[in-house]
Amino acid sequence: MAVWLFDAAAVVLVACAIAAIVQRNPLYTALLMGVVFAGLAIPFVLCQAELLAALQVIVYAGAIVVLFVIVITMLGSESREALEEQLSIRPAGTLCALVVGILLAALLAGPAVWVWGSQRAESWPTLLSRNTEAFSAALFTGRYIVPVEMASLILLAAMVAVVVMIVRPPPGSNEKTTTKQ
Amino acid sequence: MLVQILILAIKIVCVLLFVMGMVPVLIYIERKLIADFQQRLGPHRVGPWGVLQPIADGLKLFLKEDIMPANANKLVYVLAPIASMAPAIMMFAVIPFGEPVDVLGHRVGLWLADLNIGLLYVLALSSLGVYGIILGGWSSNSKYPLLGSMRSAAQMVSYELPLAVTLLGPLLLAGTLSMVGLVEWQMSNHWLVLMQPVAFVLFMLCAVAETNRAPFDLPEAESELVAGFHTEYSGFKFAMFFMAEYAAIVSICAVAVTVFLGGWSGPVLPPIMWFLIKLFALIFIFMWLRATFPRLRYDHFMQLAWLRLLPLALASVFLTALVLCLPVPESPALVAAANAGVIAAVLLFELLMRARRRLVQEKG
Amino acid sequence: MAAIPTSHYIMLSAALFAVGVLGVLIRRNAIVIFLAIELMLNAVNLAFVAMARHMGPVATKMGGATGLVDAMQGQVFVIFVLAVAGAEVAVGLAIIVALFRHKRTLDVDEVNLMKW
Amino acid sequence: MERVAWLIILAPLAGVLLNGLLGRRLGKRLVGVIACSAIFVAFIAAALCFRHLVQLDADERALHVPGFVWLPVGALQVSFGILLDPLSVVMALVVTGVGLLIHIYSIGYMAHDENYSRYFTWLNLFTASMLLLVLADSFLVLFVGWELVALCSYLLIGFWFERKSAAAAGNKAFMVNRVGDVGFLVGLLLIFATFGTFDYSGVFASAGAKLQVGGPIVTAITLLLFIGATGKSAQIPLYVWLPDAMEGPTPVSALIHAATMVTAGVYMVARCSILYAMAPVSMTVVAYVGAATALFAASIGLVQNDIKRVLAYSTISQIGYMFLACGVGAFAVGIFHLMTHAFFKALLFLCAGSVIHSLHDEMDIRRMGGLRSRMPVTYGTFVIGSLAISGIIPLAGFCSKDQILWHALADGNAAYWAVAALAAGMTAFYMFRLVFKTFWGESRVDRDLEPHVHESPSVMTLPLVGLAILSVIGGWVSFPLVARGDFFGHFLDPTFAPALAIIQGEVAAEHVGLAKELVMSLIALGIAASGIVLAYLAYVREPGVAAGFARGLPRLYRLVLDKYRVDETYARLFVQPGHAAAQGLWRGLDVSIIDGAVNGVAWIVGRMADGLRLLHTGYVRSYALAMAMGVVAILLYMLYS
Repeated sequence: MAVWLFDAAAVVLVACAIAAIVQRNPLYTALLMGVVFAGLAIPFVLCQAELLAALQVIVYAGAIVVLFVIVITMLGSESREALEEQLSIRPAGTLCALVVGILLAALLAGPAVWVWGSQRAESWPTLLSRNTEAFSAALFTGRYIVPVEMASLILLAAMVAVVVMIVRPPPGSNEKTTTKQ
Repeated sequence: MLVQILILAIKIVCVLLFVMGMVPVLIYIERKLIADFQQRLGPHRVGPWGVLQPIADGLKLFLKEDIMPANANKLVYVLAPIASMAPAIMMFAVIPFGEPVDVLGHRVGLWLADLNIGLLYVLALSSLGVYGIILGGWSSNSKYPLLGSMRSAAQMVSYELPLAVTLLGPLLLAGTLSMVGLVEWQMSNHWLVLMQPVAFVLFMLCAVAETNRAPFDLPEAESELVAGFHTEYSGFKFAMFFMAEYAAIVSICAVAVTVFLGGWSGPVLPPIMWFLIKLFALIFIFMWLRATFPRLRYDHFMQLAWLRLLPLALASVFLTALVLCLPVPESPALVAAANAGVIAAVLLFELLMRARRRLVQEKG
Repeated sequence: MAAIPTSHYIMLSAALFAVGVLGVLIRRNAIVIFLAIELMLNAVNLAFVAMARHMGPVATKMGGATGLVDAMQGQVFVIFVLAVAGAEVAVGLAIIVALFRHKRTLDVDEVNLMKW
Repeated sequence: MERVAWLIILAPLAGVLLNGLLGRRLGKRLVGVIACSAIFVAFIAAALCFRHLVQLDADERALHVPGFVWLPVGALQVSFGILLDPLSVVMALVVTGVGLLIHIYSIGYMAHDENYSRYFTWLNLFTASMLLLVLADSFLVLFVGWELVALCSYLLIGFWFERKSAAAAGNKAFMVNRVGDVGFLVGLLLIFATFGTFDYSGVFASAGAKLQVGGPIVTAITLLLFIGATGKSAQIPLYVWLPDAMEGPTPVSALIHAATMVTAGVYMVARCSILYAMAPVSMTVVAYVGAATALFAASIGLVQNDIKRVLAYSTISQIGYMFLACGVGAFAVGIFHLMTHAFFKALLFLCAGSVIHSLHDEMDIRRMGGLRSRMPVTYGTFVIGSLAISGIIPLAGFCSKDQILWHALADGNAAYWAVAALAAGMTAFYMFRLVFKTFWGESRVDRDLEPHVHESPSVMTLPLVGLAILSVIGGWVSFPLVARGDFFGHFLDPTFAPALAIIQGEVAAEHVGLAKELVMSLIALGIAASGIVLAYLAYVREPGVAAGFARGLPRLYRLVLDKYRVDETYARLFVQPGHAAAQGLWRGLDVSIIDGAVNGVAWIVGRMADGLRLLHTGYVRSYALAMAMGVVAILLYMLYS
């Protein structure tokens, strides 16, 4: 039952992704991507990573894509035609890109078929059944403390960078800066 | 198995009915309340004491012509109200209305699902709420809606943070993300509002902002941009926005009840009654605020989020964690004291700032 | 619930990643390219989680806190990806906005200041 | 006890941090207070350690205060700890005690300098590094202190770097020390190669086992270390930097000469007493160098006219005495003389400083005189110091110097005794030459300076008095000729017992009676006294004599006045060839080959870049495509290989 659910979700996700990258209107792209990102929560839940599933939705669908949408609408309000890209596909380049992409997919997925093809990973032992606790235990006990701090620093730096980059000489555009954080 | 599914289906229907039913009730209550606040009569023509007024309004909206702006982005324009409706309703999936009851031999919890990440689920949905508004504003391809949607996007993303942060304190104390778990913890210990007063107040503030309610209703500030993001909307779609807003209010208040006010816990009365009482109490506060406060200016509003609420929330969480780290067994008094400390500190800071500003002015 | 074969995850992840690559390669709109990159990141996240599930129980067999940490490694990495992605998006979008204000376009082919 | 011991080093360092970081803001008064109190705390700590040690029995009078592992490099574990034994504690006491007085004095002396905080920062650092050197528990840590001391001396000698001569002097001191340090470093490495550790405990414990007495290795080690000592303690042949060091502020000279720097070499030799005891050859060398330096420097001191230079040469010769003592195996006596010398040499320098201060930086004794009445305190204390250094009973100088002479004789080599005694006579002579020319007779001070001559403020005179008292009674802790009067020696015994055991093992020191010792010390006294009398005759009774002497033997006089032209010789022998070689290397090797190579590489890269640049189409997506292809290639490789 779960497998069916998963495969259905997978098909939908890939379909949405493909649809997203062939859209002309970037807003549609963003929305479809949002669907994909949010949808990825399903596989996460199916392999007992509820926390990540939630975070996936919160961060990607709830924050990142929102940022994209905001930017798109903002720029769109300034000049809509600049936003829309006429898909003048350069045949050679596109062909090349397609070949590479397909090759990549084949190469990446190939091993999955014959290495993990049949074997079923057993589900977590009881220790990990309570995902959140296990996760936080792993994240905050010892080994990952420094990386966590690093990540936080990176975020801080990004914040500062954005504010510096976006604030215009007349500091009227307050919301953009605040939003971006 | 079959029974389970049946029960589940029944539950879903009940919850949907509850949410849908809440909306007209709330509309009626609000109009009456505002009227009382303003010493008017409020609706009193349709039905006894105007009880049927909301029904009439609803019918009116459904029967009105559904206008579609000429060069609107059709798909998104239709999508937006749904997008804003869905999260508000989905949020009820994890709200526990009462403690489990026995139905024909099956023990049934009065909630749809008890995710062990219930709280995060709530946050996730509330972070999705912004889509409807942005899309609505953008798709109707008109000046004021766009501005309104930009504003509300900024506003919701900004208030998302303190909202999430204020939930951390209770989380630290209860040690669970599951809504039911939270309620049970509070039943065995104390209501979290006692131990996290600051968090509670902040949460309510952010909730008001998240639901675009007065005094934080800048996205639809009539005086500045007609009706904000749903200016162009009319008829049924408008009704959906409208319902979405009220559904959001109910859901956020339900979350507040569950997290801070001990959910269904309470003496004498049946649990579900307690839940409803608390829920309405909070909703009443919402309306009270609306009736009392004038709308904030936009920049003040953003400053409030980033320079006041967020630091406050962080401080409260920090102190809570500190108290938990202490070797003493955490007592509500201690935690509450810590939070009180936050308030005191902030007030002191504010006073100092005031004094400084006055000094500066005197200097010239 | 019946556990899903890891191969499914890997294949899904691979497919999404490839789509992301395609998006980067064939689109000219900076925002779309950026979104495609995000897609790739997500594909990688998926692979991480899947492999964590695949390896995790084995790791915990060793038991102890270290076993737990090993089991969670995959998921922990996802967190870092999320964090970095957040930062990246903020900065990247800021750059895009600045670019747009400067050149009135989002076409990456017109942003060729690096051309010899 | 441990924490207190650490305080000895950390307190001055704290002073360094405070004054160094925010000295400019603190204001002069506070800076001075901080610096002095830092040293004071260190002094108290040292005193506490001293009391603690005295209470212990002789055989356990060596506390090792473990610190932390400083350099864990594979097998090598250099620990950073403190060794508290009689030797180090005595040194610490001397350094902090004398250093404290000098600090206080500096408050007055540097009052008008604008780089006040910088001065005190380095003064503290100087003291701290010397304490580190003294208290170290391993050769490596000692070496750290050793180098820090050299650095501080450089900084302080060149304190007035706007004066070219001062900067030059600082450089000279630094480089000459480097020369010595080369030897020292090689010695250290040899020690490590031999013992596989730097810790004193490890080295000295296994010295007997790993080395045989008089063997080549131990001789080499000790000689190499001694080269370092000659550099640091200004012995032949590396003494040349010390006279020039007079360019620094006078209190700094006092610190260098009395407490912190030049004594380091003596301390190091004493610390390695076991090794030296095992290397008779080195002992002889040490003794010879010491004696020679004592005589040589004293003879130069006879004719110098710069008050500070005279004192400088006297220091050199006194250090010579200390080495002589160590050379003849009387390490305790050497350290004893180090202590007493610290007292009266600091006193003399500070007196000189006070004179110079009141004469507005006039250092030439030919333009002084008649200051006796003008600055009574300075005069009195200076006389006491001179008496002490001349070894007049019962002052401190007598106690130590007499013992040195006696041991020199007891070692069986009359030549040592003769040389030392002669040098003692010279010392007495030139010291009183200073006294008479500076304080007696009619004033030769410039007319315009005349009215400004005044006694120094009490903040400067009080340290003088304190040091004067010390120079009088400081020696009584180990009075010669008195049975069981040698408290000092007994206190130090545990440190030097092993070494002495070895020496007694080889040379059976023939025991001579008290009578002979008494006679000898009387003779020494006589020589000193006669030196004083000579000075009196030559400079007070018959002022013409000295001048006539100079005129009588012009060449000799010139030679001595020019310090035997050693500096010039060194210049011709080492400096100029080195300079020439450097020039050659720069012109030939550096410019053409090395720079050529670097520039060439840069040029090649540039050309290549010109070519490769064309790959940059400026289309982001083409870059992306290239990346993707790379990924594909890598995957192919990983899968099908």
